[in-house]
Amino acid sequence: MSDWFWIIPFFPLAGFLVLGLVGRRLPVAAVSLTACGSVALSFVTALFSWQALLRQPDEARFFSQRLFTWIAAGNFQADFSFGLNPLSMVMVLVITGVGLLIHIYSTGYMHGDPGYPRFFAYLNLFLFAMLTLVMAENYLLLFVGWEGVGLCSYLLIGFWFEKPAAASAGKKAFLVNRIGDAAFLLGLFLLFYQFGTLDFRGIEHALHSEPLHFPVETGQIGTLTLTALLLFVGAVGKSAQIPLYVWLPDAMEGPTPVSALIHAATMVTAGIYLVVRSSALFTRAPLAMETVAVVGMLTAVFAATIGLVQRDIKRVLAYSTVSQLGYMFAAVGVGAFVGGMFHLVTHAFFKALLFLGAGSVIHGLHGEQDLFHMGNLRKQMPRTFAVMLVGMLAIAGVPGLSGFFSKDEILWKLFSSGHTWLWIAGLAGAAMTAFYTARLILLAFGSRPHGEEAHGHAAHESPAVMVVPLVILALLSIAAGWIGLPAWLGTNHLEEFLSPALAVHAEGAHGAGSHSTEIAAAALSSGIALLGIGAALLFYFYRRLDPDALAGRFPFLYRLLRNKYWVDELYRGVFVQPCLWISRRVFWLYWDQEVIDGLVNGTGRILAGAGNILRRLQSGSVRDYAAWLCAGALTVLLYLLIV
Amino acid sequence: MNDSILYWALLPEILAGAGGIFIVLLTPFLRGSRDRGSRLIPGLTLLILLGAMVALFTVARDLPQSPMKELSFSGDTFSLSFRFLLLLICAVISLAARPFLEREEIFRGEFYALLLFIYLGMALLSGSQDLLSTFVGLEVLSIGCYILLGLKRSDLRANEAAWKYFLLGSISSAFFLYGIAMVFGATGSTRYADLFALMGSHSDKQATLLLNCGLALIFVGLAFKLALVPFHSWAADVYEGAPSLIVAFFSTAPKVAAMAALMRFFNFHFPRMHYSAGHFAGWIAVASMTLGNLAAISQQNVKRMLAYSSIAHAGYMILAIFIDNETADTTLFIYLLAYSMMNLGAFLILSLLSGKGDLCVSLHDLSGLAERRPGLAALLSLFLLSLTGIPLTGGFTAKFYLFGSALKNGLVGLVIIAVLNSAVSAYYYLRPVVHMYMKPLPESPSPAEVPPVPIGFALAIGTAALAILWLGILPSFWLEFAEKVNLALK
Amino acid sequence: MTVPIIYYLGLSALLFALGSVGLLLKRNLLVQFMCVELMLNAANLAFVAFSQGRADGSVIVFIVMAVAAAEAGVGLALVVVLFRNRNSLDSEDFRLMKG
Amino acid sequence: MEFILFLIFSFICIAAVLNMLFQKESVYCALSLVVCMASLACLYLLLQAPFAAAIQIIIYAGAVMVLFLFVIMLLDPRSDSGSGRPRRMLFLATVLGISLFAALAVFLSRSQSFLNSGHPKPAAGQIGAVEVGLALFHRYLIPLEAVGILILMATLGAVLLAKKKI
Amino acid sequence: MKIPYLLALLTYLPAAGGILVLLVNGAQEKVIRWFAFLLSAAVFVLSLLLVASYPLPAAGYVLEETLGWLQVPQLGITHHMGVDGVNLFLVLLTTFLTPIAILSSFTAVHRKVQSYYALLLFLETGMLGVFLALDLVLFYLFWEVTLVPMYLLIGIWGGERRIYAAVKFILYTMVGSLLMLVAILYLHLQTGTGSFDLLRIAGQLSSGAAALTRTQELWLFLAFFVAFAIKVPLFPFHTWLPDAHVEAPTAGSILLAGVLLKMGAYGILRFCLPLFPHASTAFAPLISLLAVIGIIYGALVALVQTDMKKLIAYSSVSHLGFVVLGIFSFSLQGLQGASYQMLNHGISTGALFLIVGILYERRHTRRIEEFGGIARSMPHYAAATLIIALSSIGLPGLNGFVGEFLILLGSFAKNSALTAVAVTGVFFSAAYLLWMYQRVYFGPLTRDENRQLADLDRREWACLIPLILMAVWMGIYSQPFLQRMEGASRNILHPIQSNQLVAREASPDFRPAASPKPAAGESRIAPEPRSFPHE
Repeated sequence: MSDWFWIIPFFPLAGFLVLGLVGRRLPVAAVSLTACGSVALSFVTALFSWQALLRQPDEARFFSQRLFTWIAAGNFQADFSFGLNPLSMVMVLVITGVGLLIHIYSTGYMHGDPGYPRFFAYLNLFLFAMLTLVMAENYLLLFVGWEGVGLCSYLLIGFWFEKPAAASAGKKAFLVNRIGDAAFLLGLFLLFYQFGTLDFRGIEHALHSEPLHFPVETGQIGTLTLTALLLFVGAVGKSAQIPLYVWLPDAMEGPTPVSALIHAATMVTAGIYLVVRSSALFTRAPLAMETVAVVGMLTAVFAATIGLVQRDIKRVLAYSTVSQLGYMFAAVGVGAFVGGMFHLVTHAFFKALLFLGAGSVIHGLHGEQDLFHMGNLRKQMPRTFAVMLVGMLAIAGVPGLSGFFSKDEILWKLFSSGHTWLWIAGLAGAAMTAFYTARLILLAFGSRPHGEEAHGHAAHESPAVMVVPLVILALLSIAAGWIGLPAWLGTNHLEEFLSPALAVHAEGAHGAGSHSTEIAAAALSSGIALLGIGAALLFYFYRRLDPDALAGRFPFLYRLLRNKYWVDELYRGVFVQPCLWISRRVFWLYWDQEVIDGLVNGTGRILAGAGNILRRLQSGSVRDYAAWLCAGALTVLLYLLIV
Repeated sequence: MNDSILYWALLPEILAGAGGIFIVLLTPFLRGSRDRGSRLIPGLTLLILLGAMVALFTVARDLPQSPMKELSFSGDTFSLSFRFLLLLICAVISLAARPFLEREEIFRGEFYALLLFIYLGMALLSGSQDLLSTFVGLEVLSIGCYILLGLKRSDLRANEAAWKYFLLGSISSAFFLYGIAMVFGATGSTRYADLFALMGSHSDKQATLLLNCGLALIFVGLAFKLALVPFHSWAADVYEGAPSLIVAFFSTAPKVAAMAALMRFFNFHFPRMHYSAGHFAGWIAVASMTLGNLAAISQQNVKRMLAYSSIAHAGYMILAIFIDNETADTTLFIYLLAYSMMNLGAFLILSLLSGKGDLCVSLHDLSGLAERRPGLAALLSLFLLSLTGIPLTGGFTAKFYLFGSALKNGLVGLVIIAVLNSAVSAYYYLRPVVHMYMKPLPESPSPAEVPPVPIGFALAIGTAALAILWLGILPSFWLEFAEKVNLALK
Repeated sequence: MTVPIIYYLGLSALLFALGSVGLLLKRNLLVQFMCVELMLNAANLAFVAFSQGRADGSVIVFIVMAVAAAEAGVGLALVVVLFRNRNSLDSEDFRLMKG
Repeated sequence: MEFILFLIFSFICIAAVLNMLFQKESVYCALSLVVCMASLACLYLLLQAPFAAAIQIIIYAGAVMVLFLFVIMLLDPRSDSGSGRPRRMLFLATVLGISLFAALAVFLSRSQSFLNSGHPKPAAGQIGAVEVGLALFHRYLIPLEAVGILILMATLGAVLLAKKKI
Repeated sequence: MKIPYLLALLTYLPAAGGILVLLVNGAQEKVIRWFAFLLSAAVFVLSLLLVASYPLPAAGYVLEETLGWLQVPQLGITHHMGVDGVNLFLVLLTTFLTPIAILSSFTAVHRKVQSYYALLLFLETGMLGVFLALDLVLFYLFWEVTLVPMYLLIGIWGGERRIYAAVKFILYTMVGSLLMLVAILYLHLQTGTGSFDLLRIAGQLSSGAAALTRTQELWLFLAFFVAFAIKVPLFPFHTWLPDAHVEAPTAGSILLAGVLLKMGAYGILRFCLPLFPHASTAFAPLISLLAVIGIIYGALVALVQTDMKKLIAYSSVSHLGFVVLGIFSFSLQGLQGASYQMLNHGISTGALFLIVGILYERRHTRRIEEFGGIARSMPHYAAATLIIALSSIGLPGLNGFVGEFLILLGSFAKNSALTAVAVTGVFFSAAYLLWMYQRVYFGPLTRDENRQLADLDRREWACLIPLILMAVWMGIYSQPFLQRMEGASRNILHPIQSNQLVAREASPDFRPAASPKPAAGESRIAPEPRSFPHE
């Protein structure tokens, strides 16, 4: 079974081709069957390949299968070859697993939509692209997957293309990603000119076998650091970090399963996968690692603050995703590659759960997304409430659930690797995360304050086909924590599985203190989480403190957060408008029309003018002509005399 | 003994002269029967011209090589090729003459006699070895042209054109004559042989000075015929005023003869003149090219535009006198062949389009012609493209060969100016094409219905178009022809 | 002592120049034409002066006169036609074609 | 003695030409041209070219100028009403004339020594009809024939152009 | 099987067809249309034969032919044609696009149909002649011959300002090409070989038998380069392109963008680089700068266009800026990328014009704000447009990416800062195309004329499907193309690299050793250096 692993991406591709070409003619059931079937098949193959991979001895734990040479010019060579190593195995499992659940959920959610086959065709294409991304053997094929997922997110965000907002959100997502991809391309060139190849194993082997040729560039921006930074910019674009995150909140215009699959579980994590996959490169560029960590933590805190005041349920979750991704980058930045991956896995489960839960709420309320219009759904949608509660507790980091273990590991690694400032910011972020998720649950499901009428009565519980995946995800959110227990609790299976594939970050020496400090840190982080939840209860359940009053006291701060720090307007004002103005006024109308065309038509007019003057010389009277003739003869004679 | 050589060498000219006289005698008798007469005379003229061509080649073959020193005419092959070209042009004109003249009601038997006499004058001009016979040849040509221009007595514009051409023509003959006087003074005789001897010898500083002044004045006389810049002012008015068929003849044949005579003085056979013909001829070439092209841009009347374009082409032609290697004659022959055929074709079509009364064809009259008369429009476009020098037409081969040889002599500057000028010329040559093909048919004044093309015109335009395409696509035949004729000379 | 021919040539040059001046000055067609005839005569004088006793000069003069006569014939015919159509001999009236 | 005669005749000739230029009536211009022709004929005599003088008088003064007078009488045009653009054309004409004469004069003066010495002294005496006839029919045969054709064309042209109705 | 005189037959068959079309009486338009289409399809099949008989690995000129009877020995002009890696696929592109162009104008053209198809066939002969000619004068002949049919196509069947556009088109190109004529003549005289044959002249120059002085080479290079830069069009000479494209009929635009623009780039590859290596390297930095300006400028101006065809025209300026950047990077990847990008641009821009033409036939307007929500009324059409737009943007997996990646890779070695700027072009091209796509296809169906637009019919599908298939095939499996181009690109680079003007092929100084054998599963040892050609 091990040598058939490369079939995994081709199942969804087949699904896409079938649905794309003949989807319109198939009955609804056949469509959903092919869609979910193809994902299920690849999930099963993934499981078998995982088993085969486990049987491999530690040092040779990878498969590789070259299909054909894609581009070869001179000494540049890029093959179309798939491969599996522990890192990509984890990603494949998460993608196919969560993907399958979301496919099943979508058959319910998208029921009755005219573009039903088109939706599943795009979803399958997305899975194919994501699997290509993670299973690629060289950076170029990864780039194919990279842009492929960008395309699918464009198509799926703009799925309801009649809505102008959806269409422009899709375009915005693609373009912002494209900025990151441009930097990514430059990184690829630098890589090629340093290593002569773009294959992962080729580069890793080069880095290991010739340490003197590729020294660790501490303190100065060498080519290695520059390459790492360029790759990181690409990751920032894809995983919506500080400068290029603006597209994720707008991406919520797409259907909710899309947000769950693409903008929570899989696509946005591609950035982290890229950094972790090129860990060998990053470990040689400490400066790059520092920037990753700082940018990550900055995004985490920044996004969390905005999340506090959002009214739309999906916007809250979107900013929470940005924040959690920040955490993952912070972890990777300080060298805790395994910690980052662990949080990635757990986050995929509980964030997908929260999104799908929100989806069923919206489905129940027939499209209502504003939190302040919801209320006491607890009774109408008890099952959704239960799973959402589990999701909330997990993300808040309540001890025992998966969120606690993965977030705590990150916080511990931050603390142990000496980045105290980052650790403190991490704690603040954790508190805010707890607060806004609790706020979400309380506003949506809690009882409305006396004044406002509630729409609750019209809501109905979602059908089984939507609830079953939710329940599975809830279970996963609870159980996922156990695969990466911290040292003082048990063995970290994930670490054992991943360690051969990752480079050891020399600097991040293991835990400064003993187990006791680790436990104390864990206790502190869980306390912070409970504190956050309590605050939310105070605001929205017991209504001791009035949120509007608080907002009244700090009007500027509230408006700042409410308008998302006016970042969108800033980008529009600084980049988009001037660029359009310059290209219209200066380039097109002035340079093309006036200067060059002016020049061309000018010469035309000058020649015609000269022609007119010459024409007027023909006065028509014979005597003038005779004068011309004699003058001509005279000049010839004089010329002879003089020359 | 030498008389017999004389007669053989001049056989084509004798034929033409005798034919002319015979026609002059014949026309009064045929006055009565209008239709039969109008068929017989043109046919006779054509026969004479073709006979002359045959005579030309039979004579050329067995001619003893030494041009007759003491006689004032040489049948050398340089003049053979040019006389063949002149005969070709006269034949084409005689083909198209009858329908045109009848339409303009100036049909006379004498027209054909004049045509033959003018051919005789031109042949004399291009083949003479004696200054006096060159002068007489020039005069025969000029007076013939004055009469042709004056034929259309009723049309004011034609009369004015004839008078202008007459007065300016006689002034230029006066200059020409004074030039001959100077040369006669310097060399003591009018024969070319003595002239060339003196030129080569650089013996007497002062004699050559006098000689230079003479040659300069002779250049002025011939330049007038070619309409080069300082002496071009007559061209535009005469081309516009005169009947277009006569202009067709007028813009090609005299130029070929004048160019042949010019080549004899300034280039042919003898070491480079030490006096600076190169300079002022170079300046005149540049001036005529640029003025010709620039003035043509803003012309609305197609005939006036073609007048300025022929001034420009005269400018290109003059470059040939700088080529001092053996290809000079073949280059000039090819260029003149292409130029005359293009111009002939263009003016013949214009004379068809101008309809009864020969009113001037403006660009506006041409619009939408492609719909009404696709055949004529295509042919006129072919000629205009050839005048521009688009490949696969005779114009391109001519320009390519000329510029190639000119570059061989290091005239890089002149060639670049010439090339830029032909780029500018593309604009106004293509404007009629734009009007014919791209402008819609004007509804309001429905254009004069062009009568069906008479056979004579069709044949004439056909030969011109055939020559252009043949020269463009398979030039090797004509190149061989020119070289074979000239090699015989060397 | 015979007169050096340079004087004759000087005279012919003067006549030639005066001929061309007259041409430009006079408005009457006929007079313009006469000036041209004068220029031809100047050339004749130069020929005779240069030939100095050889036959060539006279022969050339003879032929040039024949040519001038022929030219006069045709020229006057043209003048008659012009006068018949426009009954004016002023060259300024004949400016139909310009530009 | 010869020099004085030359001076007289050339003075008459120049006076006649100047008179022609400034006369208003075209008849007087024609007459003054006849006077000029006559004085030229005398100059030819001075240059021992009696044949040239004779044909000058017969053809030019006699035939051509008479033809002019006929045409002038026939058309009796109104007197020349002065040159239209007096200032500009007058100035231009004089400048051109003077500089043309100056250029030719310079050419002649520079080659003066060659002109005076270079020519062989005239062997025979007067150039009579015999010498001209011989040269005409031997050396200049072709131009002669061409002139014949030329004159035929001229008469033909004159008839075509000027005859009232053909 | 080797057809004698295959190249000459391939070149002159369309012209013969054109003459036949003119002779047949103009009434039966249907017969004319189908005859023209079938003829051009037959020529395409013939060119496939050419590829089949193209041996691999091809180093120099593969199929050479000299036609005896069309020679002009006195002037040294030989009718010498040849095929090598560079022009093989350009010939294929021409014969591939012409039938599509003819098929697409079945319903578009109703006026003077006979001369329309005749001109298209003459144009095809001109284009094939330009790509196949190996004699300088023959090249110039065909170069001018393509001008006249395109001039008439734009002038007669074009839009409102067609006359201005046609005149501007012919004058722009003619000025450039006339300077080239002088350069050809001068070169012919300097090398003294008495013939205009490219191989002989190049042989003379490289063997030093007739060396040009530096200034001569400079001026000759400039004369040639300006003529080609106008045609490409390179940045400052590009203003004729938008006018010509907007006013040309659909088939005219397809061929103008698809093939005529490539003649400029092909000319640089065939004449400028091999004949004048020193001057090329001297001018390389300036030209690369102009190319990058062209990329950014073209993309930015395309962003603000209101007319779809003008937008695509400016996008061509941007794409061909990439091609020139690739050529003047003097690296094998750059050259390969440039020749590959020429093919891609032909296919994607040809398809884009086809799409605008299809919409124009239905709504007779090209203004973007006239449309909106077309995806609802014409879903298949929207899907096809998206695929082509993505190939034009350069989405990996489609053909645009391979070319652009190789060009940027090649030019990165030579000048990384410039390449960094060029890479932003990748972003802008996505910006203007997707923005156009959104305004035309997405959004609500505001206008009712757009409501009942008919989706693609069979004929339009027949035009689009081959282009889409080619885009996908060239995106995924580019080996058959790149291998056949490799030999020719090395030849072109040889004179430049041989006099050590440019560092050896931009390969890094470090060569990774073979990586360890993977334990199980068949796998490839990825990075060890590859000897060419394999397979």
